[in-house]
Amino acid sequence: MNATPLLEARNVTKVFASRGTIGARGTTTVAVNQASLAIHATPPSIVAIAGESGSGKTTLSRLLLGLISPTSGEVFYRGRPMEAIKGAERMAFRRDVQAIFQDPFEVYNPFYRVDHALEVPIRRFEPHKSAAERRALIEQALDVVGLRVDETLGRYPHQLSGGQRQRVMVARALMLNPSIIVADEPVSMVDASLRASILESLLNAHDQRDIAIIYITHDLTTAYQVCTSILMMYSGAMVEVGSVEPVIKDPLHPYTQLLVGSIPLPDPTRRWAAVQASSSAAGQHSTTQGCPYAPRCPQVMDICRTEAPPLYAVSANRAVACYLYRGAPAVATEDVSALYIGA
Amino acid sequence: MSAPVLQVRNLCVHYETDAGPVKAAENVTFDLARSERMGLVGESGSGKSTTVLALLRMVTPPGRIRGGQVLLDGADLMALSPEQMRRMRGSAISLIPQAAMNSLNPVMRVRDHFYDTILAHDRTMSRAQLAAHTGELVEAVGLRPNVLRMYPHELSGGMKQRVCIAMGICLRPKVIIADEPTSALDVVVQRQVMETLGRIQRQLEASIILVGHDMGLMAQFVDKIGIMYAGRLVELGPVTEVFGLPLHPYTRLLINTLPSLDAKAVFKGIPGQTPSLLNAPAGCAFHERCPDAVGDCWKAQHVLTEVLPGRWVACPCHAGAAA
Amino acid sequence: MSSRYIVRRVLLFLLVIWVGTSLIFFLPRLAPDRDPVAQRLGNLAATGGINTEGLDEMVEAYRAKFGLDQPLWKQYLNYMFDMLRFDFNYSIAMYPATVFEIVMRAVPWTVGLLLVSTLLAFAIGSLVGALLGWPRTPRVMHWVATPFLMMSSVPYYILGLVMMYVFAFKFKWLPLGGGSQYGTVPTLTWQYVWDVVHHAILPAASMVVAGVGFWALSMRGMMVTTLGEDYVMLAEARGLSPRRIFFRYAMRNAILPQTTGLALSAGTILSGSLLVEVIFRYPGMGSVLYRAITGFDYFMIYGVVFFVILAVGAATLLLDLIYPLLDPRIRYSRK
Amino acid sequence: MSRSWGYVRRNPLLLVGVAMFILLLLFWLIGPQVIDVTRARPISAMADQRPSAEMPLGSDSVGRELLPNLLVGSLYTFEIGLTAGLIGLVVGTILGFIAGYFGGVIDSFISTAADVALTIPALAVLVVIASVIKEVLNVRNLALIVAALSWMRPARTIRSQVLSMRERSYVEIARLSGMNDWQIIVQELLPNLLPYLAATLVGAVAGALLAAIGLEAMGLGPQTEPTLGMTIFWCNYYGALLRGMWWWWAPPIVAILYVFAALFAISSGLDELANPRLRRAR
Repeated sequence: MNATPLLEARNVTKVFASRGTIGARGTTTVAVNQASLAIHATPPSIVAIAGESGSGKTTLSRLLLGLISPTSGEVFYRGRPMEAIKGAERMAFRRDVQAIFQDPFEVYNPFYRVDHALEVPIRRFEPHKSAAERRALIEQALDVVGLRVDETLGRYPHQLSGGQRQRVMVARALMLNPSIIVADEPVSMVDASLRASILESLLNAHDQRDIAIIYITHDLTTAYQVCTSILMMYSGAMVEVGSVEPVIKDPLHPYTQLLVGSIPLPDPTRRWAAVQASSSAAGQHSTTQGCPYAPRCPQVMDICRTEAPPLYAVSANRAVACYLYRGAPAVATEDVSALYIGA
Repeated sequence: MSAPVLQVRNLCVHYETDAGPVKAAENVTFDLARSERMGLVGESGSGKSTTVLALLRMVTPPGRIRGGQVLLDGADLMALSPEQMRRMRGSAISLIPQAAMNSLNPVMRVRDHFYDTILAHDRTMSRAQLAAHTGELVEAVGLRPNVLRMYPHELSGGMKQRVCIAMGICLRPKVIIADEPTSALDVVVQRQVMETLGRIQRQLEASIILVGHDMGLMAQFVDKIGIMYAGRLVELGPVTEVFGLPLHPYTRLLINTLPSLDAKAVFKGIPGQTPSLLNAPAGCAFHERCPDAVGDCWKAQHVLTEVLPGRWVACPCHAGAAA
Repeated sequence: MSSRYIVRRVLLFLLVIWVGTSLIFFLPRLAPDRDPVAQRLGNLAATGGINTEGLDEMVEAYRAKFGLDQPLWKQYLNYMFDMLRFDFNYSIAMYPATVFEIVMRAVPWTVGLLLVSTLLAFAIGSLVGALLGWPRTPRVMHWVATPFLMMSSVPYYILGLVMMYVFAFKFKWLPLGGGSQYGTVPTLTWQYVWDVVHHAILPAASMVVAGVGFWALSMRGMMVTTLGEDYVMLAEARGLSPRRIFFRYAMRNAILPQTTGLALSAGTILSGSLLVEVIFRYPGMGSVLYRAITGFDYFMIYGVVFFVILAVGAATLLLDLIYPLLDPRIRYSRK
Repeated sequence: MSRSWGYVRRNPLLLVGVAMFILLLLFWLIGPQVIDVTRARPISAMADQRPSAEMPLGSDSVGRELLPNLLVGSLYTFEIGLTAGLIGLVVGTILGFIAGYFGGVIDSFISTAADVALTIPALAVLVVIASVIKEVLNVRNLALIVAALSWMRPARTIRSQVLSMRERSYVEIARLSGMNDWQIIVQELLPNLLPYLAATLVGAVAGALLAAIGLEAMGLGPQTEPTLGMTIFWCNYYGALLRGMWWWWAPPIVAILYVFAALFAISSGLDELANPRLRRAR
């Protein structure tokens, strides 16, 4: 894994400041705190970023997409810092890094028919294409995701079902032949019976067209299903990273343990163990110092409250940010991605 | 099993639109026993939320309850006067809402919500009794008493949902309807809220109808499960049996789509689209997507039939089992 | 209450006063190389004007402060300083009365008329609007309310003119204008109070009738939005009575944006009431302003305008400070 | 297209408003062919005449014939309202877009400026300006002065709309599709604002009319042009009401009521288009 990563975030932090008008001081929120992640093109990585709401996973994805810029740290696209990418190169980046978002309704401009979402990128990225060529591309893309042209084109977004809308978005992303697709909760608002087909087309894109995937989710079951490695986030920070198999089957960080234990398994014979989850006062406020999970952690120690733990390399395929494992060697966060993510 | 506390018979709800009636719920029939936890699952547009609103007689125009009976301890809710029905809501049959984020009046303290609910049914309680009762309620759902003095915006999502649970039980209802009570919550909080709800339900010996689309949650929580598709109940039975041996093809396919931690990268969806309720196809609504469809599936609508003891299904493939 | 909120609002108020007074100082002076005021005053002095007595002194005082020989910034400082002390010089038309004296005599009339009619219009309009947005309201209410809604966009004084014609001129039920019977001395007797009320009915009614429609219309919109909220649905599911839901859940929340609307409309309402005063020759600030304009009583215009800006600024500030009492989300905003 | 027509048909208020407006246009178009507009000047007719076959609306105390007076005056008045409203809308929309889309310091500045300008009563500022330049006040000047204070409400409305639309994922999708800021504003955001822009225009025109007629009623309008507001001022000045000259004061009032009723119908109709929830209330 010596090649330059396709997309890399190195120690990125994003602080949101809400600005007040006259006389009001703004408030600040640390959405992402010192996160690192590398995505490779060959072989294409397939990585999950997992966490609950407010964990910073979506902000991290926006940083990787270049939609927002980090407060500190850097994002690299094919080894080049993001802010240095301008002009034609910027257009190439835009095309190469595509996304699928959570809400399959909000991604459509209600003023236009769904065709608009498919036409615009071709017009922008391949202005020389004729109307007929555009149409052919669009039809071909819809066919790949199993949609019938006559049931899709010419309709307004509200006339399609949620599943259809999301599949059109998958078609849109695939049509552009990107190297990577960032899928932000692509199935959380889609009916269960249609989820599988969307995840399947993503996985097919990865297997057959060598497209790297970043799968952002709060659902550990699908993360396990789809990805090879995983980055668990809590309150903006990485808590556990590594291959998906050990992280989910045998979680080490107390937070990951709680999360895995809370999955509602669709099996009435394996119900939640009766351990009462600790501290019902699951506040969003994280202290500025120490481990962000310390206020909720059942195994909290004194050091946890004063100093944030580094990532400890507990085994060859994962690292955990928790003092329970301080016997293991610590790794610098910028190296973590190279070691554990995207392999 | 004890006598059913709630009997729903042929409940029909239609929405009148310019293009004709939308049959959002059609001939919904089931029994709910005392202390029983029943799940009602379906995808968006399957009619589960409409059914819930109909049980409370809160369907608003252009929707209308077109027929059927809802017997609560033998008394038909559909025959009550509006004022009598109002008195039943909250006291005999209560609702724990979806999207608790916005279920509390933002300008009222939490305490006043409780007082409002109780006083709407029982004017005789003194201030002191109210305060004592309310204090017990919030403690029962695992909240500190100081939340009573707070305003809704000061509570987190999980706390609001607990408040809604406490409010749903404050008059010891016989039937609690929980409509996707955890849909906006994170998995950890979801688990805590569901465990609280389960504990309370056991203490009160109330019956509960959990409405939702999450089969995982159903498997974790309910005793009996009803599957809705296109406005109709297609299968009803004990949850372990339904998950173990689903009888209706839709149930079977739905359970197959669920990802688990046992097998990786195997995706099985259900091909096709959910039918529009406006121009529902003739015959069984599922026949276009059904792998087992036989000749007359596109002609006749199948009736929910008890094919095995406690197992109900609306599919001809199992009609023989009844005989 | 969040002190930051209060500080912010007070700062905004000061900003409004400062920007407002600066605007009315600078805008007329944008006219190229001439001082129309000095010219006009000069003309008045030359032709003998309305009231020559003291005019020369005033022209002199004006020249000294605002003359073309003075640099603009110095004129500005002089002006702002005078405004801060409520010193608006003498009335040209009514020398030796000062502008301040005349304005102060007019203020109670305006405030009384305005306050009563605005509060009435707001209260009735909000209630009617809430009922219009409530599905259980009988159909007949919609029919009754429609003409009022139609009148919501009509300027107050236009309605005032029509009312004056019908009720004062044609049927002679009410006085044609003025604040009280001509020549009566203000005393605290029933007779005098009745006289004042009698004269205020028509101007007030013209403001209330138009205002009711305006507030009803916006309240109806708010009400429909509020009724779609989850907490209203849950209130019904909890078995609350319709009356309780209407007042405590729906209307109570719909009134919040309505209050913001009142603050935003303060300027429009005051402007409208000034014109109503003109039509009815009501002895308030509107009539003073009107006389000042027609007689080009320059200092008077500035004095009244300053008070108008001050009054609207203060009313807005007051409503902004009341708002948190109605909305706990502002009152208890967490840091 | 057929979809929009369907909306309009179910929206009788909008239809009524537009019809009223078309009638007004016809009056302005056909009127000058039939009516001698030069008789709107003073001393062109015998003063204080009741309506007659010859002079359908009679004449006023300075010898203007009142039917041509109404024709010319209503047209001027509407010209003032429309010019000021349009300028206010354009300026306000641009400011609203800049503030809402780009945010940051520029947003704070524009929002605060709009809040302050909105709190300062427009009439007060207008009175000061107009009283100083009273002699040179003509229809165009008045329109410009009123326009200077008509941008705030549009700016506020558009800003809040843009603010909420900017959060929609389709803006991000547009960016990922290679659009730049200006393309997003023009091609993605602007079309969705069309109903709002129309409603805002109607509101801005109504507001400008209100301010202009108010100023004129105080005597601060074009002194030589018979706009509706100036006619009311002259009525008041010459005591037309007390002298029973209903033919003098009634026509401008009816005209003003008519214009405001038309604007009201159009704006409520547009409101219903932009905010479908209101439809349920009827």
